[in-house]
Amino acid sequence: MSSHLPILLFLVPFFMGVSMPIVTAKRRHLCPGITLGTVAVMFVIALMNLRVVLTEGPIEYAFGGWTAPIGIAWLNDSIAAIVAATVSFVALLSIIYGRVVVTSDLEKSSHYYTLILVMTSGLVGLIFAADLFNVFVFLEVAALAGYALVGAAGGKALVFAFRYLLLGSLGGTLYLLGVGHLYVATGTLNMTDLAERLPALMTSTAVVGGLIYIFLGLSIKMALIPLHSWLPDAYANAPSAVAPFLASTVTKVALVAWVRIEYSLIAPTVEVGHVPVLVLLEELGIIAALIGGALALIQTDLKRMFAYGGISHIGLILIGVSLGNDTGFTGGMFYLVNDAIMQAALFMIAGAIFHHHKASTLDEIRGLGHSTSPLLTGALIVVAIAMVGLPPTGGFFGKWNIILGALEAKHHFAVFAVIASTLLTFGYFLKVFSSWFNQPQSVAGETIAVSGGLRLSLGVISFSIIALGFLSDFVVRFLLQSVRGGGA
Amino acid sequence: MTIEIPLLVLLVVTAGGAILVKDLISAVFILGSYSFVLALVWALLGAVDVAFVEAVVGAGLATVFFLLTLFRTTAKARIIRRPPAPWAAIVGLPLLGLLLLYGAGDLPEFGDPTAPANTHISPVYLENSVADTRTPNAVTSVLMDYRSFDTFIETMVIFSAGISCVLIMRNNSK
Amino acid sequence: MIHPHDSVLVRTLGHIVIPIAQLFGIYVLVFGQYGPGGGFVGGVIIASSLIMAILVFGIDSADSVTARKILHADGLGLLIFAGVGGLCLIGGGQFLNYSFLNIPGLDEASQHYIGILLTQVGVAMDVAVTGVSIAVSLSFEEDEIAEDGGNNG
Amino acid sequence: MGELLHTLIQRPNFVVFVILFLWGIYIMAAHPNLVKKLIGLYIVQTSAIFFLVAFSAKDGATVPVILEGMAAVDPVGYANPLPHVLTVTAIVVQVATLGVSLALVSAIYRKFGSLDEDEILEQLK
Repeated sequence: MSSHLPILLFLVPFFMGVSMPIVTAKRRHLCPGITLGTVAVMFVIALMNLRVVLTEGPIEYAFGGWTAPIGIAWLNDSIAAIVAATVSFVALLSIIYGRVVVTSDLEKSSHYYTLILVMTSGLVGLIFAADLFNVFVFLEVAALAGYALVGAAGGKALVFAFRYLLLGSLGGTLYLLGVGHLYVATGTLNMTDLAERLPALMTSTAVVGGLIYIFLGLSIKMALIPLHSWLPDAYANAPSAVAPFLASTVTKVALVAWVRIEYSLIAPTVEVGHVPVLVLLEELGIIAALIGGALALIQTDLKRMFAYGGISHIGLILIGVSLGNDTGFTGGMFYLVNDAIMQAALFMIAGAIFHHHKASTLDEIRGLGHSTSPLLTGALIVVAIAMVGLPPTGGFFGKWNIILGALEAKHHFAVFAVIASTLLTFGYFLKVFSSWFNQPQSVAGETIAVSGGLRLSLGVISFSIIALGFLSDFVVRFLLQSVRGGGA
Repeated sequence: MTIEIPLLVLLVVTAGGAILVKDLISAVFILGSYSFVLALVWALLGAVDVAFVEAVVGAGLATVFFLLTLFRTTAKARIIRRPPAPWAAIVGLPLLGLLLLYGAGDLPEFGDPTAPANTHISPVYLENSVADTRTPNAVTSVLMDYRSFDTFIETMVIFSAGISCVLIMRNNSK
Repeated sequence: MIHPHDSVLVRTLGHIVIPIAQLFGIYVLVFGQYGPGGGFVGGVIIASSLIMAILVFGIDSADSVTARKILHADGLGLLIFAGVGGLCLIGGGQFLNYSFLNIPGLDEASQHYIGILLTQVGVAMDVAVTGVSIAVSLSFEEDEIAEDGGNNG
Repeated sequence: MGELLHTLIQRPNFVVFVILFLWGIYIMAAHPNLVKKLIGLYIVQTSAIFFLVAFSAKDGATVPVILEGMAAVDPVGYANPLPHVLTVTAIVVQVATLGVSLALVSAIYRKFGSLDEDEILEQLK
């Protein structure tokens, strides 16, 4: 039974999501409850799965009973188990939070909840998939639901959802083209099988070209600079209720898909014209980390600033996983988990500020620190500490491991980039806090009543950001298990 | 090969027509014929199932969706301006073109029966399709059995597309 | 808003063509295992016949009652597909391993055959419903659709 | 360069693919009209699919419908079914995306009364 946990993790949100329009046709008010229950069950399954992988090691799941190169396989290893647990945790908190800020017309629509659940199951599939084409279809499921959820806000969001769709579909097509190249050159789609057949073919331009397309396609999906342009507008205008979930999961999971491909297919010795591929990827990560941080610094809108912060962190993670050593890799992956939770927290805070104070820019939040609920201020401080990367939060240990890995690989420029992006992060949070605690222009007076759902979600997420710091040792050792386990 | 060349030329011509024609409704009809020519090319290449799907889905359903959308717009909105070329496209496209040529540098010969794609896994499907599933059409047996999970997810894509359309249109009509 | 067509010729032809198209869709669906076709194509053909019914006769007319009813079946096809997969899970195999469908009196290959057929039907239903649903949401305002014809949204 | 041209002439399929792919992307990026952008996207997607089928075709092979029944099958005589499967999946994904994008276009038109991106962005300011 335990080997079926990943597919259960996928089927639970899928089944509830698909049957939602039928079940709640006459009882629309049940939708939020069902969604919440489903995601809670998912979280429990994800934890059970984590425990199974911890004790039994990586498990391969062959769909339809057809073993790997013939059929489709899922790989349930420590990376997948941890990211799946993170995604379901974030989804759970986002849905609790979403009930507070959801607009009334969305709340009445069962389709909205269906799409959230379909998207969640798509992301789960993307995490586990170990087959190139399977990754493609999951990318499209998650992306399609993403476009619609962004567009569901109406008005301006429609235009940005359309742009997101154009770029996202182009990314999907480039990915498909890459898969096509790899398939034509090797005759297989399974990652393990590819990993066996590729080393002999690494000089083939078709294979290298295919990998470049796959990377380009996934770069669009993970919003790697310079292909990030869809993200800030889309997430800043998405409905507040889903923005935390979208911002924290979509790009990270696309990155996980790339990490799987990179880790199983590109050995550190692979070179293109005497430059190791991993170093090239690392340089791209450095560029993204620095430019993303700089762009975040010049934003005046809170959500856009946080979105650029997320873009810069994607770069950081890419640096970590491309260093070519275990320390950097686990650091990067651990930072990915942290970043997913931090992004969710940031967008929750930004959404809550907008919900309670109708404030979204730095000017509008001026002095709010004096009048708003201390919960918001507290959560903002915790997330800021984690984003900057101070101990004891998880953000510190992630960055620390990336730096250690960079030192181990003697890539001093990467060390510099991590530190510089930390300073940039510090810079933009300084901007936020200087207006947050500024003297209020007019004394707004009464403290707002923060509802239970917001209290719960913000409290738990702030707590988990700190708790991850204490768990870092365990998580990193667990991640090492899949690294040392060989293969992917 | 000899019948293919005129079809390929026709393909480029119809694509160009769909792109260049100023009237959107004509462009959509030309796009439908593009799909149809594509289906013919695929049928020539031995991909009958793909040709059938493209003819029905591409030339049929896609055209219907386009037309239904356009019928709700006014004629004024369908007037098209000449586009200026953005610098990103001028820089990016040649790079992408070079990448395409680079990637195709040592792809196996077109139609080579000993290419990896034709020798590694696909014979297994062809040899076992009837014995495993009693299904002579290997495409169907791969689609619905050997790789049925992909098809399952794809059905999910369609489902979420339907849901998405309803959500987007409904939400905005208020 | 798309208005029902008032040409007699179009309406008469509609009455003839639409059932034929539906029949053809079902044929393609069922014979997908022997020749080109299958769930997707069959589903799309059925969907287009229903869309045709809506366009020719209008969504409120008695002739497009099937098209209206089918909108309520959103997700049913996908549930059939998942149900077949789930039965395999319950039977003790992996998801979608048709050998574990446990239909009495059939050997393994025939169970796969049945599995393929059932999932094809699921795919066709899903495609047909979605096709009609997208077409309807693209061509009608929410309040233009009669209460029972509206999508569940 | 001459060698490259020579190979290209031998591969008309590839030339057509490159033309369609780049032209489609150009229209997606450059054309201000939303529907034209979608036409560009459609052409890009079909060209990638076209690539997949064209390059895994097999000379002297027929439609992958096995006629021998249970007898031993010689796989050389039949086309490779796997790319066809991937392609069928990709086409359907493409039309699903098209449906959602047209819904977005239609909603944008209802909201802003225009299909021209520049005019819409003007209104957003």
